[in-house]
Formats: sequence, structure tokens, C-alpha cells
Amino acid sequence: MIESAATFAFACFALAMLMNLWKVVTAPDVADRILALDTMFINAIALMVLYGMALGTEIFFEAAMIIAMLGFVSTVAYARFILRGNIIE
Amino acid sequence: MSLFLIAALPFLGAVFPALLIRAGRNAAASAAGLTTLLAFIGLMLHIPAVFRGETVYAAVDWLPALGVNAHFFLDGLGFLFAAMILGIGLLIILYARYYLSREDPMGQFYSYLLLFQGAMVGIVLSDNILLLLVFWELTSLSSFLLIGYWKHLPEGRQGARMALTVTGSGGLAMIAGMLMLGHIAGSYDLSVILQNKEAIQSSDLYLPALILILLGAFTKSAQFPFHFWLPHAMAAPTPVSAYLHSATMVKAGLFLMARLWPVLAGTPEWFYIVATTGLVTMLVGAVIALFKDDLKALLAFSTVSHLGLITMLLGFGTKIAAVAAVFHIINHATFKAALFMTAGIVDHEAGTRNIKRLGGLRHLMPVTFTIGMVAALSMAGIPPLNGFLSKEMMLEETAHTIWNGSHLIVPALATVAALFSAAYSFRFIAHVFLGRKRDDYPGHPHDPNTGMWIGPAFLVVLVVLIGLASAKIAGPMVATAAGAVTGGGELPYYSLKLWHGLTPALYMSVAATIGGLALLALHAPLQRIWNALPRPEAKTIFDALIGAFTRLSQFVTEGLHNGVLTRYAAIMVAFTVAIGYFAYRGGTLGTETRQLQEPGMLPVVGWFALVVATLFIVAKHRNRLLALVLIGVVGLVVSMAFNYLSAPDLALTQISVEVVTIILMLLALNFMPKETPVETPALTRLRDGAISVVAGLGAGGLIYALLMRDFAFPTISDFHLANSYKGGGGTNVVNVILVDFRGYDTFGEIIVLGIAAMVIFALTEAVLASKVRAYLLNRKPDLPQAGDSHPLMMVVATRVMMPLALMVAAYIFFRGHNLPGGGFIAGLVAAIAIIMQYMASGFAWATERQRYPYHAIIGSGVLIAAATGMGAWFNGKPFLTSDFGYLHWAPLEEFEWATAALFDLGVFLAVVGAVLLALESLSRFAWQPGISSEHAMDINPARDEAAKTGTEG
Amino acid sequence: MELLVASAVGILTAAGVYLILRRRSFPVILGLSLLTYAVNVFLFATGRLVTGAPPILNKYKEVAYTDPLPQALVLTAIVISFGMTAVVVMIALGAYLSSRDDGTAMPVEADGAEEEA
Amino acid sequence: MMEHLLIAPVVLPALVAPFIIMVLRHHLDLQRIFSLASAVLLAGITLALAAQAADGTVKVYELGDWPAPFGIVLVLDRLSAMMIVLTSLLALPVLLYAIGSGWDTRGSNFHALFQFQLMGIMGAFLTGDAFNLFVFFEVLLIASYGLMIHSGGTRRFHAGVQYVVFNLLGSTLFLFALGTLYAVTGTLNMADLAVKVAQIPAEDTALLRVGAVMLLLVFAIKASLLPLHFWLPSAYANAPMPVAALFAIMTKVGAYSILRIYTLVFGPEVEATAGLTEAWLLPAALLTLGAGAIGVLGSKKLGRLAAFGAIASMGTLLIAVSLFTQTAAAAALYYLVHSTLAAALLFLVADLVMERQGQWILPQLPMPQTGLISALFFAAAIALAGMPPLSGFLGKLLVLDATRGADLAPWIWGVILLGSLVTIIGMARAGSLLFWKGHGLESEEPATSEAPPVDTLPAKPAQLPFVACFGLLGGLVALTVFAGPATRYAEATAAQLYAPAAYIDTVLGRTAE
Amino acid sequence: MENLFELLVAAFLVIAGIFGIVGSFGLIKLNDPMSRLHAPTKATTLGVGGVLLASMLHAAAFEEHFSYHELMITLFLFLTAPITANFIAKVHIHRQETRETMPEAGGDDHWATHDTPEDEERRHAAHNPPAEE
Amino acid sequence: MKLIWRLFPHPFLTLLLTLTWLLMVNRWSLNSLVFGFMLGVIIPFVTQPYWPNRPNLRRPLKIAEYILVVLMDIIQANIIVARIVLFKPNADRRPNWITIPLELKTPEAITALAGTITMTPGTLSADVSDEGHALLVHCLDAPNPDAVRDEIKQRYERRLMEIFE
Ligand code: NA
Ligand code: NA
Repeated sequence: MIESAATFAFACFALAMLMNLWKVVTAPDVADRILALDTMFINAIALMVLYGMALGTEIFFEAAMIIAMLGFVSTVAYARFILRGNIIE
Repeated sequence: MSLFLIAALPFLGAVFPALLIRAGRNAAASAAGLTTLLAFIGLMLHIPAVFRGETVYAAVDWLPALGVNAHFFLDGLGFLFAAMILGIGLLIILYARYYLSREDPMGQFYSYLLLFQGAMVGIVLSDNILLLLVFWELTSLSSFLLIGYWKHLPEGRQGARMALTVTGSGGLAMIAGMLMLGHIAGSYDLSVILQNKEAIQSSDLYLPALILILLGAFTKSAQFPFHFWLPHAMAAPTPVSAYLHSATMVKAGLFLMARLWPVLAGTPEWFYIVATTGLVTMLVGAVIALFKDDLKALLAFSTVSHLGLITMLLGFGTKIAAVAAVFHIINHATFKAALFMTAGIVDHEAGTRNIKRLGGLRHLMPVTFTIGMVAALSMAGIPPLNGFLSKEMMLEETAHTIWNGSHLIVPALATVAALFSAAYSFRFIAHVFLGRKRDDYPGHPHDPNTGMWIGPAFLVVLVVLIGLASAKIAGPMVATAAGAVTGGGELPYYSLKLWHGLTPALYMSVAATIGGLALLALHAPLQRIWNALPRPEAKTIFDALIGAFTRLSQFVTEGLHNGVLTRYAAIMVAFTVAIGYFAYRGGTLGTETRQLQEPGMLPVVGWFALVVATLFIVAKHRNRLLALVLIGVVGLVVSMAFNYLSAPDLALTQISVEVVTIILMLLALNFMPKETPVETPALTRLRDGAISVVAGLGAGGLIYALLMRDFAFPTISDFHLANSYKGGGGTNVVNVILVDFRGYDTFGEIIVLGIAAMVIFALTEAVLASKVRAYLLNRKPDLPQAGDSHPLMMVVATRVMMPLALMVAAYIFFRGHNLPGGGFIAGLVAAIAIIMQYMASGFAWATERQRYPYHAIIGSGVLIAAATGMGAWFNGKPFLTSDFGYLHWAPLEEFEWATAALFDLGVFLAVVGAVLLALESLSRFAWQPGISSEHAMDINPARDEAAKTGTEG
Repeated sequence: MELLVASAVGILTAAGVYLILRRRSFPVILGLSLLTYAVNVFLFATGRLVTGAPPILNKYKEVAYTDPLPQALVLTAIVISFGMTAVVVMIALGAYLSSRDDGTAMPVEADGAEEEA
Repeated sequence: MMEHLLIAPVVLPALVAPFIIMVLRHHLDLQRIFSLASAVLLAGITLALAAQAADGTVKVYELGDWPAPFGIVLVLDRLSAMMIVLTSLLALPVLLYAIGSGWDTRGSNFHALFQFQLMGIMGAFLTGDAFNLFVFFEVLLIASYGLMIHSGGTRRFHAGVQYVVFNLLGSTLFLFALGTLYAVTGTLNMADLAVKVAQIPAEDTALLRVGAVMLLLVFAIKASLLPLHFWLPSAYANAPMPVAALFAIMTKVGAYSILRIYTLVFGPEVEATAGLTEAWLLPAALLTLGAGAIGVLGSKKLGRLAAFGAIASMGTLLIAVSLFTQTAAAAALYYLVHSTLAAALLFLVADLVMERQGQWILPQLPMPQTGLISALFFAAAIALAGMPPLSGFLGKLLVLDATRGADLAPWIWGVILLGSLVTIIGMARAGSLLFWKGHGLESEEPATSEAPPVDTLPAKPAQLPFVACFGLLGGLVALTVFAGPATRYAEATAAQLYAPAAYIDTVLGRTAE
Repeated sequence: MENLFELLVAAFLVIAGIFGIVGSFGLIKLNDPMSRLHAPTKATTLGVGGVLLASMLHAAAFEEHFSYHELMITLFLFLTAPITANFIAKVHIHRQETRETMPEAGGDDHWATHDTPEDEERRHAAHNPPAEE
Repeated sequence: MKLIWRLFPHPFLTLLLTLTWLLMVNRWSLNSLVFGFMLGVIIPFVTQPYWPNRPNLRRPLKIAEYILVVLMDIIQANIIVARIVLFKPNADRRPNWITIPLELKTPEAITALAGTITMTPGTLSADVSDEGHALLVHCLDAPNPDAVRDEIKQRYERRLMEIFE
């Protein structure tokens, strides 16, 4: 049961990532692209934790945690760039 | 005196004048003269041995591996030349002391002159042909300096370059020839080579070696068609012309032909190349000389002609001709040097060398006239002077020479040449000294002081004495030298006397003299015809050639290295792929030993995302921000792929580096154009696309082939897996490799990072110190700016995030040895924690709160890593040997300590410092007065409230 | 899986090379980044592709591990290329700011040389 | 502690540089003192190491106490000893020059970068591990980026972009090559690679060959082999000249690596990699020499002239290297030392001229110290062109002699000799324009558009730059006079290179059988 | 008991998957940029949250050890998601809106994104009289 | 006392950090506790300059309550929003801006409120006013904006007022 649920979840998040990808490359506005990339980061976290669960290992935890932290930084950086041009001022 | 010393003295002497010039012109001249005199005396000490027919040797091995050795020997030929070089050198030194004016840097002159003298002495004393080459090229170089000595004269520069080009290239050809010759003979020592006539003449390499060596000799001795450089070298001061271009350097080619005569001469090839060249040169030189109005040009072409004469004699290949050649070498040196010095005196005193403006000087300069007349008559071949004797011998030999079946052609042409020779000699006397005194000389002609005429006078005395008593005075010398030229053995009978009876030579001689007088009489109309004739001007051709070649070189160089990186890179990639493919085709590809693994859903999705993002980067790269966003996708997918493929450390590193890189690029992009224009034509893009596709196919194909095959041998990482815990104290094998097995790589790596940051810092300083700073200060943002540069929410969030992130960094640091993580990733995380502060609260605010200079953090990181490595020395172990153990402090559980952690701390610090220094430097570009805020956030109701009530700052 | 990785390396390489052949410094830097990805994956893949076997020693049971060495090498390579990228970004910026020209070709220069006969 | 001397050439600058950054960042005089002292000490250390290696023993230093091939080892043999000595002896005059000319004050962190540069070069010469070679290549490269753009300037920045991008391509290729070699053999240690490569089955050589040749191309980029040399002219011509002088050793790192790897690992008798280079390496080297010589003649700027001179000398060197015979290797090694010193001298002299007259090869008014400078230029020119009496001529003779048996011998000879001729014509042209023509210029309009402002010239000429130049010239003279011993060392080195068994056995800890 | 856990884990996974995909679907479906910004919050909260809960539960139930470090991920997501949303919203306001098209800013003049340097100076003058510190 | 403040500039933070350490190491042990606490002390001390003023958390217990309320709301809102996203045609949706006048003054409190609003699906804090007295919220579907504003003020701002001020 868990296995099929996990497969379902995998499929959902994978599909979600493809949707994000679609948005990243086709969105009319760069703000949408940044948003899509940020969402991609979040889906990636989910996928990573899922994968770790499937393998029964905790080895992917750090990566997920770091992505949670860093996805934010890069998204803010992109946004700041559009808002201010200069991201450190 | 040792031959070494004789050869070395001029070089030593070259040092003194330059040093002594402060002490005055006389000191410089004396130093030059004394060293030359010393060498000359040293040489004379060998007279008894040389005239006994012995050979004096001196040998020291220099470069035995190659066979280039300081082997010198002195035989008759060498003695003759060395005596000429040093003897005439002495006279020239004396002459030059008075000839050069006060403005001329005399120290330099004597230095160059002695340098040249040394090189010449070296040539004639060398027993090693490679050593000879060294001196040979040195004569080219030093004569370059001497010809260009008068730096203000363009003719000097051009003449110098021309001489260097022609003689230098001949010398280079000779190098090849000599190497071949030495190869055939099995040694580069002349004394060995000269014993190997049969081997050399029967070798396949004989002809190429001969041609190459003769190229050297002919260019040096100004043989047709390389003769053109010599007249232009006359731009040199007259002492130089007298020395180099009459007595010595141009004779080096003759010397070489004489030196190698025993092994090279005697073949048809030799005869036809050498004798023909000599004959043509003799004729051409003599004809041109007659029509030259410049005294020195006249003498220069006469020299060409006489050099041709000697070359022709050597080319005949008979021993008796060789004797004549040697004899004429001596005679020519005496009268020609005297003539040059005479010309120099005339030039010096009358203020011009143009024959057209001279005449009648006999009355004003009787001494000079006497000297010049005797020398010129000798050149014309008038008895009883020495020139007559050797010319007679020459004519006699031509009479016996058959050229391609013809008995007549050589003697006939030789007679014509002699006729012209007589004519220009007579002209020298008649048009300069004879005739009516003029009143329009540019100078005030009078005889010079003794120092200037004593040299030529001495030579003229020799001219007369040799002519009158040749057998006594020149006989032994000629015999000894000719003996050396012909390679020992008996010389055939010859006699050096004025009257041989009514020989063909006498008739030819008489014809030449009479004809010469006739030509002189007809000179004016002949000159008009000559001037009307179209004839190739060698200098124009040469200049055009060299100019064209220089422009071609510029064109090729500028065209090839046109500064377009795109093309460089395209060539590099294409070349690499081509060579890689070539290498691949040369081997065999084994069968696949691994199975394809079925990819699950995740890899396919990831692959798809990666490919789409990558292709869109290419398609959309002109929108730079968009490309950066897409790069973020690629980075994320690659990082996930690392995770998926069992590389968590890589995933962590990749994603953290990714973020920092993007921040960095955004910082830079702020100042750069946001769009890339379309510049390349479609065809170029197509070409680039083709190159890229091929490169991609190469890389992809290569890794595919590798992935489908196992290692050919067990890998060394089996050892790492087996020893990571036992020997390295960690279970994260990747980390143990990084800090222990291959800690040295990591040491290098953090240094790379540290240097990168320093470079960025230094660059920032450089840019901000330049005019760019003004531009930056007044720069308006490219795009409209939103308000609220330091939003409240962001500031608050990052304040909480920072300690949390540092906690994460600590966590990742401490567990790295056993689980994914380590100092590098921890460093990046910590750096990002601080960057967040910069981004949230601003550069000025964050910088103010930075207590430790980033330089120091980098430095301490590297030092800690190095010190940890060196710590092992005190344990008697090599650099970077790690140690670890377990500590137990009740009530805590035992925990592990490892020096590797200290090393990792160094890594951590270096990374933190480097990342922050780099970003901080970049951020400084944007700094403008007034943008710094004292507050972390622009909008803060609490602050406003406090300001109103005055409670809090 | 091997096909996916190999084709990804190929595509990244091709895209990287194509961008490096552009005439402005920014796309060239983008190209270098892509090429860096390509080579990192390449280098990583030389340890062959293994899933679910990270080289973290398991003290309790015998398990298979993937080859840790290429991972360590890639880590070093990532760090180094990061430093290099930072420097090239900086130099490109300096070049642009000092000439307002972000082309990668050498700026054309007034020719100060004259011909001598 | 003496057994740790082998790591000292790397560790010493690695300590001095951060110390300078941390403690002496604002004290120029102290920086100079420490930097110089370090350079002197380094020279002493390398000489001591050379003394150890002179008898032909191979010394191995196992970093981290891990045996080869599992850990990284440093290896000292005649070749590496020679290279580190050359590096340290080159560094001294260059550093003196940089200090004397004030170049070190025209930007930040010069001395630290200089030390790091030395560290990278030393590390590259000493390492016995292929991947570690990559790491130290990067160390020396990144330090060189910093030194190259030291003090900034528009053209320098643009040249810097090209230099860095091209070398990053090279670094990428390096990783591709190393990855391929590792994927085939499973090892990174050079000696171990040699063992493994020799045992590669004949039916599976294609991939190994690709790896091997990519590695060669990487080194060829460093060695500026045509058509991979394009990075060099702009980079060297626009670098501060003392830095370019130091870079004279960097091209040699490429040549060294080719010699090392293609004798030790892919030696001539290894069947798997047979025929890999014969068809193209030598022609490329010939073209390199040609392009360099033509470049010397075709250069309108002094810096470029020197850079092309360096390329020409690399062409000659690579001709000798590409023959892969012991005799040619010996010739190459002798020529390598010569061309390093000669190129460095030419760059320094170029700086002396450019300081006074700007960079264009144009007739100019006479400059201060013309006599000395023109003499030095003359010496550097004949050295680099391979004219007697300096060591370049001997080196060229050695190369010509060594190539006698080669198939392309006539081509080699022709190109080398013509290359010399064109080089010397180019040098003569430049020298006569710069030093002679100006004497007639007083009355004319002075062409000083590019000349530096007068105030940058020291009122009293600094002695140190001349000391540095004469130091290098002294090196050339010594190399000429002591050509016998020098070639004996080169021959012994070549012999050691072409008998790699001792190296391999020592590194892998196997007792020689 | 085990079945219950299994059921729970499976349920969390299914819920997570649904909310994950809804978030990304919303990104495509919703037709105005500000609305699109809402979508990812689902993926962040219940999407990732569900997975994390499932993972924790799974570890506790089937791998005989408790695992709660997943909470760290949640912590970070909760801390950061509002900020990213805030920034992207600001980007939108900056690029698509003007002061006039925006609703009233309460008692204040305008929204921070539409602040200009002049406004900043004005505030500075009003609230930071020169005497202050 | 001053010294203690200097050493523990943010006592709650120290607690939070110790907790995060224990979370991260994923293992309760004395070692971890001691080590986590050490870091929990050191890190706030080192980073103090970046967080100069100390927010007052008056009623820590209220925090737990607040978190629970928010979590419940998140679950509820998620379902509502999922329905909107999946089934409601775009045309029927009433996206809207809402201005929320703020009584909260401290940045920390405002941030907490804004964060809460964003994390509960359906609403999103977009901006603050130029003097920080109002919060701009965007609603995915708010036919009645005033109701949303009142609920936010009631459910969240009031509680946060108690916690922070
Ligand atoms: Na160890
Ligand atoms: Na050369």
C-alpha cells in the first residue's frame, strides 16, 4: 500500500515539476518564472524526502534542508535584482 | 701564447673601451690597441712552429655531447688570416682614433670593433666547425652593430639590417651544411674532417652540404648574386669599411672555402658552382665599380670583384690556383685596406667622397696621393706592385681552364674583368687626385696628421715590397698558407716573381692595362650609356622584398591573432574533437561489459527538465536574467541527479555553489547590459552549432562508451573504502578522501578559492581606483527601481535565519567526516547566512557589523590547514598525516576527535572568507554616497514610534 | 540510465560550447557554467552509475558502495570552477566597466605603428 | 626534518602568502622583504633538493602517510628537481624587477599572488599524481590570472577575459581527460597509470587513447602549441611585463607535463597509445615556431614581439619534445632552460623600454639609459633568436643534431633555421627602430602618443631592474659557458625519463628487480 | 497496528501528492499573476508537509527509530516561503501596478514598493530630526 | 545582569537553536544537548551585531496556542484553495487586494503576521505601507474583502499583540 501511495506521490511531484518547468520556460513574465523555479525547489525537496523514505535512508535529509534554505536565497536574489537592480546595497 | 688567450684577448679588449670611455678617447683607443697588440705578439710567437709546417693546438671540451668544443688550431692558413686580422686591426684602431669625431661614442666603437675582431680571430683559429659557426654568426651580429654605428643615418640602419639579413641567412644555411658535414665525417673537428675527403665526397649529403656551406661563404664574401649588401654596408664609418669590408669579414667566406678546400674541392660540382660564381662576381663587380661615383662604393664593388677573383681561383680546384688565391688574399688585403683608408682621409678632409666633386687633390694632399696612387696601381695590376703578381697568376690559371668544353670563355671573361679592374683603378687616381685643383671642395683638403696616414702608408710599403721581393717577403707565408689550404703534401712548382717570360698571362695583362686606359678615356660617354641602361637596383628589390615580407608577417600575425576569442575557442574545440577522434580511430573499442540500467520515472523527468532548460538557455540566452533563472533549473536538476546517483555530498555542494554563483552573476549583471544583441550572422551560428554538436557528441559518446564498460583494473578507491574508517576515522568515504587520502588536493583547492577572492579584491581595487569610479558614482540604474530597498519582513526573517543557518553549518561541519557534509559545504552555508544579511539590510549596515576582515579569515583558514598538515612532522610523519582518537569525559558519552576536523576547519574558514570577500568586493561597485542607511530596514513603525516618543534609538 | 546521463552530458557540452562561441562575455560565462556542469557529471560518471549506494560506510551491515573517488574529485572540481567562475565574472565586469564594451574580442586600437622602409 | 624538505617548495610559499595577506597587508616594505626572503629561501631549498636528485635517485614523499597509488605522492627526480630550481632561479630576478620597477605597488596583493604562483608551479612540477597535477595547474593559473590583470586597465581586462576563458576551456578538457583515464584504469597516480596502461588489453585501447590525447592537448594549450596558442599573445603582451617574465616558466609547465606523461605513462614503447602523436604533433610544433617567428617580425608592439618570441621558442622546444627520443629530450631540456631565461629577459627589457617610450615599436626620442637597455635588448634578441654566442644557439644546435634521424628532418631544419632568420630580422627591425632611428628625430614631431607621462619615470633610474636583467643575462651566459655540465645533466635527466622503471618502482614501493 | 501506520503513511503520501500537484497546477491554471502566487503555498505546506509526516511516521513505524529532523525542513520552509512570496509580489507590484492602481495604504500614503527616494528623504526629515543621536 | 544579557542576547533563540541541534542530529543524548546548547550560546553571541534589538516575547505559552491555530487554519485553507484551483473557473474567482491597518508595531510581530497570512493558503502578504502602518494582502478568492480583513485581525493580529507587545 505504501509503495503504491509512494509511487502516486512520486508521480504527482514529478508531474508538478514538469509543470513548473513548463512555466519556467514559457511564462510571459520573469516574475512567474522565478515563482515557478521556487516551486520547483519545493517539489524537489518533496521528491528528495520521498526518495529517502523509499530507500529507507536518511542520507538525503541534508540536501533537502539545504535546498529549503537556499532556494529562498536565490529566489530573493532574482526578485531583488528585478526590484532594485542591485541585490546587495 | 695559448691560442685560447689569443682568441680571448679581443673579447676581453671589448670590455675595456666601454668602461674606459669616461677616462677619455685616448684611453679607450689605447686599451683597444694594447689588447690587439698583445694578441698580435702572441700570435707572432708561433711563427717558428707554423713556418716549420707544424700545427699548434689548444683544446678544451665545451659541449662534448654535441661535439661543440673549444678546439683551436693554428696552421699556415689560420696564421695568415689571424695576422691579417690583428695586424690590420691595429692599424685601423690607430686610424679610427683620429677619424672619428668628438660626437661619436668612441668607447662603443672600439667595443664593437674588438668584438668583431675576436669573432674573426675565432673563425680562423677554430678547429671545430660548430665553434666556427658560433664565431661566424658573431661576426654578422657585431658587424650589424658596426654598420649601424652612426645611428642618425638611415642608410646605416638599412645597410646594417641588409647585411645582417643576407650574411645571417647564409650563416644559418651554413649551420645546416656544417651539421651535415660533421655527420658525414663523424666529428665536428676540422682536423678530423679534413682527413675524410673520400667519405665526404662520396656521401649522398655531399651536394646539399656543399650548397649550404657555400651559401654561407658566398653571402659573407658578397658573391654574386648576394653581392648587393656590401656597397650598402659602406654607410659604416670608413675604418669599419676598411677593416670589415676589405680586409677581414668578407674574407671569412674565402677563408672557409680555403679551409674546407681539401675535402670539398676537386669535384665538378665544386668547380662549376664556385668557379662560375667567382668569375661572374669578378666581372659584375668590376663593371659596376667603374660607374660608381662614390669613392667607397667604387672600392666596395672593386672588393666584390676581387673577392670573386679569389673565389674563382679556389673554385678551379687545382693546387696552383689555390696558391694564387692565397697570394691574392694577402695582396688584396694590403692594397684595399690602404685604399679605403685613403678614401676615408679624402672624405674626412675634402668633406665629400663624390668623385664628381673631387679632382686635383694631388696638389693639396701629396702624401695621401702617393699612398692612394701606389695602392690603386697595385689594384690595377701594374708591375712591379704586388697586385700585378697575383693577377698574373690568376690569368695564367684561367688560360688553362676549360669550362663546359670551352677553352676560351674563362680567360676571355677574366681578361675583360681585369680590364675593367684597371679602368676603375685608374679612375680612382685620375678623377680624385689628378687634374686641376678646384675651388669648390666642401672642406679644406690637406694631408691629415700622421696618425691617420701612417697606417695606409705602412700597407703601401708592403705593397711595394711584396711586389719587388715577393719570394723573400711573402714567399714563406704563401707557401705555408697554401700548404695548409691544399691539405699538406707537396705544392706544385710556382714562382713569385715579376717576369715569367712571354706567357699568355702577360698578353692578357697588357691587354687589360691598355684597355683600362682606353675605358678611362671613354668614361664620360660610357657613363651616360650606363646611366641610360635599365638595370635592377638590388637595394630596391631587397627593400621591396623585405618590406613585403614584413607587411605579410604583420598581415598574417594580425589576421591570425585578431583578438577574436570566439574564433580562438572555435579552433580549439574543433581541433580537440578532431584529434580526439583521430586517437579513437587509431585504437580498438572493446565490447561492452555492463548492462544498461532501466531508468525509473524520476531520472526521465529530471533528464527532460535538464534538456529542456538547457535548450532554452541556448535559445533564450540573449535575455540574460532569464538565462540565469534557467541555469538555476539546471543546477537544481544536476544536484538532484547527484543525490539520486548516490552522491549526497556532491548534491549539497552543487546546490550551495549554485546559489553563490547566481548571486555573483546577478551582482555583475547589474552593471552590464541586460540583453545580448544579435551579432553573428546565421552562417556563423550554423558553424558554431555544428562545432557544438560535434563536441557534444564527442563528450556524450565518450562517457557512454565508458559507462558501458567496467574498469580494466580494480580501482584504487577499493582501498579508500576499506581504510576510510580504520585509517581515516570517518565513515563518509568522500569526506575522508577529501581531508585525508587526498587532503593535499583539498589544500590546493582552498588555496585556489582564496586566491580567487584575493584576485577579485585586487581587481576591485584596481577598477575603483581608475576613472571607472567616477562613472559608477554617477551611474543611473538601467531599470526603474522599486522602493523599500531593505524590506522589513526580509530583515526580520534573515535575523532568525542567520543563527539557524549557522547552526546548520555547524551541523554539516561536524558530521561531515561520517555523513554527508564537511567543511566546504558548511563554509558555503555559513557564507550564505551572512550574505543574507547583506541582501536584507544592505552593504553598509552589514559591513559595519563585520568584525573580522575577510582577508584574515582566508589567511587563517589556509594557515590552519597548513599548520595541521605540518603538525604531523612533529609526529615524524609526512605532511597532512591525520590522527584521530576517542575521548571520554563522564558523564558524556565518548566522542571522536580527529586532526582532519582541524584541517576541515581550515577549509571552512577559507571558504567563508573567500566567498564573502568576493561578494563584498563586487558589492562595492554599487556603492554610491547616500545609499548607505544607518538602519537595517527602511520602514520600521517601531522606530518611528520611538522617535516620536524619544525612548529608543 | 546510462543513455540519459550520457546524452545529458552531450547536450550540456554542446550548449556550453555554443554559448562560449558567442561574442559577449556574459553568454560566454553562461556557457562556461554549462560546460562545468557537463564535465562534473562526466567526471562523476566515471565511477559508473549506481543508485542507492552512497559511499557512507555502514557500520552494521555489509552493503555495496558506489565509487567514492570520482565524487571527491568532482567536489574539488566544483570548488575550483566556482573560484574560476567568480574571477572570470569579475574580470568581465572590469572589462565592461572600463570600456563599456562587453565583447570578448580585443577592442580595436588606433594603430600607433608606422612603416619603416 | 630533512625528509620533509621535499614538500617545502610548496609549503613555504603557501605559508608566506597567507601571512602576507593577514599580517602585512598594509606594509609594503615588509611584504617585499618577506617575499624576497621567501624567494631566496626557496632557491636554497630547490638547490638542496637538486643536489639530492643529482645522483639519479628518485625520492618519494607520501602525503598523509598513505602509500601510492592510494594517496598523493610527491616525486623528486632529476627532471622535477631541474624544473623547480629553474623556477626559483627565475623567480628571484623577476621579483627583484617587480620591486625595483614599482610594479608591485600598482595593484593589490602582488606579493601574495606571486608566492601563490610559485606554490602552484612548484606543486605542478613535484606531484606524482595526475589529478593533483590538475589542482596545481589551477593554483598556478588562478594566481596567474591575478598577476596578469594586476593593476587593471581596459586592454588588460579584455585580454584577461580571453586568457581566463581559454584556460578554463583547457581546465575543462583536463577534467575530461582525467575522467577518461580514471574510468579506464581506475587509478590516478602517474606511476600506477604507467603500470596499468602497459597492461591494457590490445583489443580495448580506443578510450584510453582518447584520454591520453586529451591530456596531451591540455598540456599543449599550456605549452602554446599551434593552434592552441591563441591565448598567449594578448595575455602576455598585456600582462605587466615582469609577470610575463614569470610566465615564461608557465609555458614550460606544459612542455614539462608532456615530457613527463609521455615518457612515464604513454612512453614510446607503450603499444596501446602507439601512433597517437606522430602524425600531427611535430608539424604543429613546426607551425608554432613559424607563427612565432613571423609574429616577431609582424609585431607592432613590443609586448607582442616578446610574446611571439616566447611562442617561437616554445615551437623549437616542442619540436624537440615531439620526437620522443632520449637525445631529443636532452636537447629539449637544455633548450627549455635557455628559452625560459631568454624569454624572461626579453620581457623585462621590453618593460624597461615601455616604461620610457610606450609600447609601440616606433622611432622615438632617445630614452634615458639607452646604451644599457639597447645592449640588454640585443642580448635578449640574439638569445631568443638562437644566435651565437648565447645558449640559444647551442640549444638550437642540440635540437638540430637530435632531429637528424627524423623523417621530417629537412623540414625541421628548414623551419628552425628560417625561424631563427625571421626572428632575428624582426628583432633587428624592432631594435633599430627603437634604439637607432630616434636619433634623427629631435627636430621632428615627437611620436609620443603612447608614451607614459613623465612623472611615472623615476627621477633617478632604479638600479634593481638592471640588476635583475643582468642576473638573467648572467644565467644565459652561465648556461653557455657551462654548456658541458648542463647538457650532461640534461642527458642524465633524459636517460632517467626514458628508463621509467626506477621511478615507477620507487613510487609504488616495489623493490627493484 | 502496523496496518494503521501503513494506512496513515499512505494517506499522508496521497494527500501530499495531491496538494503538491495542485500547487503546480494552479501555477498554470490561474490566470492572473498575483493569484498564481498563491498556488505554491499548497505545495510548501501540505505537499511537503505531508511527505515529511509520512517520512517521520514511516521511520518510527517501520525502521524502528524515531526521526524528527524532517521538522527542520518545515521550519525553514515556514520561515522562508512568506519572504519569497512577498518578494515576488513586490516584483509584480513594481512591474505591473502604479500607486494609482493599488488600494489605499491604510492611513499611510502608498505601499512600500512604490516608494521613491524622495519619499525616503521626506520620511527621514520628518522622523529623524538632526539632533537625534 | 548586563553581563548575562551580553552573553545571552536572545535567550529564546538559544533555546530554539539547542532544539534545532537536537532535531538535526535526530538523536536525544546528553552529548547532543550539551553540544547543541554550547552552539546555542555561541552563535547568538557571535551574531549579536546583526540582531541588535531584542524582541520582547511576553507570553511564551501563547505562542504554542498561536501555532496550533495557524496549523489548523492551514489545513482548512488548503482544502478550500485546492477546490478553487481545481474546480472554480477563473472567471468566477474574485481575486482582491485587502488593506489591513496594523496595530502591531514591532517588525518581528509584523513579520509573524505577514508570514502567517502567506502560509495560510488563499491569502498572501504582498507589501507594507510606506510608514509600516498597513499590510497589503492579496486574496485568491475574496468576494467579501472586509470579512477577510476582520478575520485576520481577529484570529492573528490580536494573538500576536498578546505575544509581542
Ligand atoms: Na592519514
Ligand atoms: Na627561438
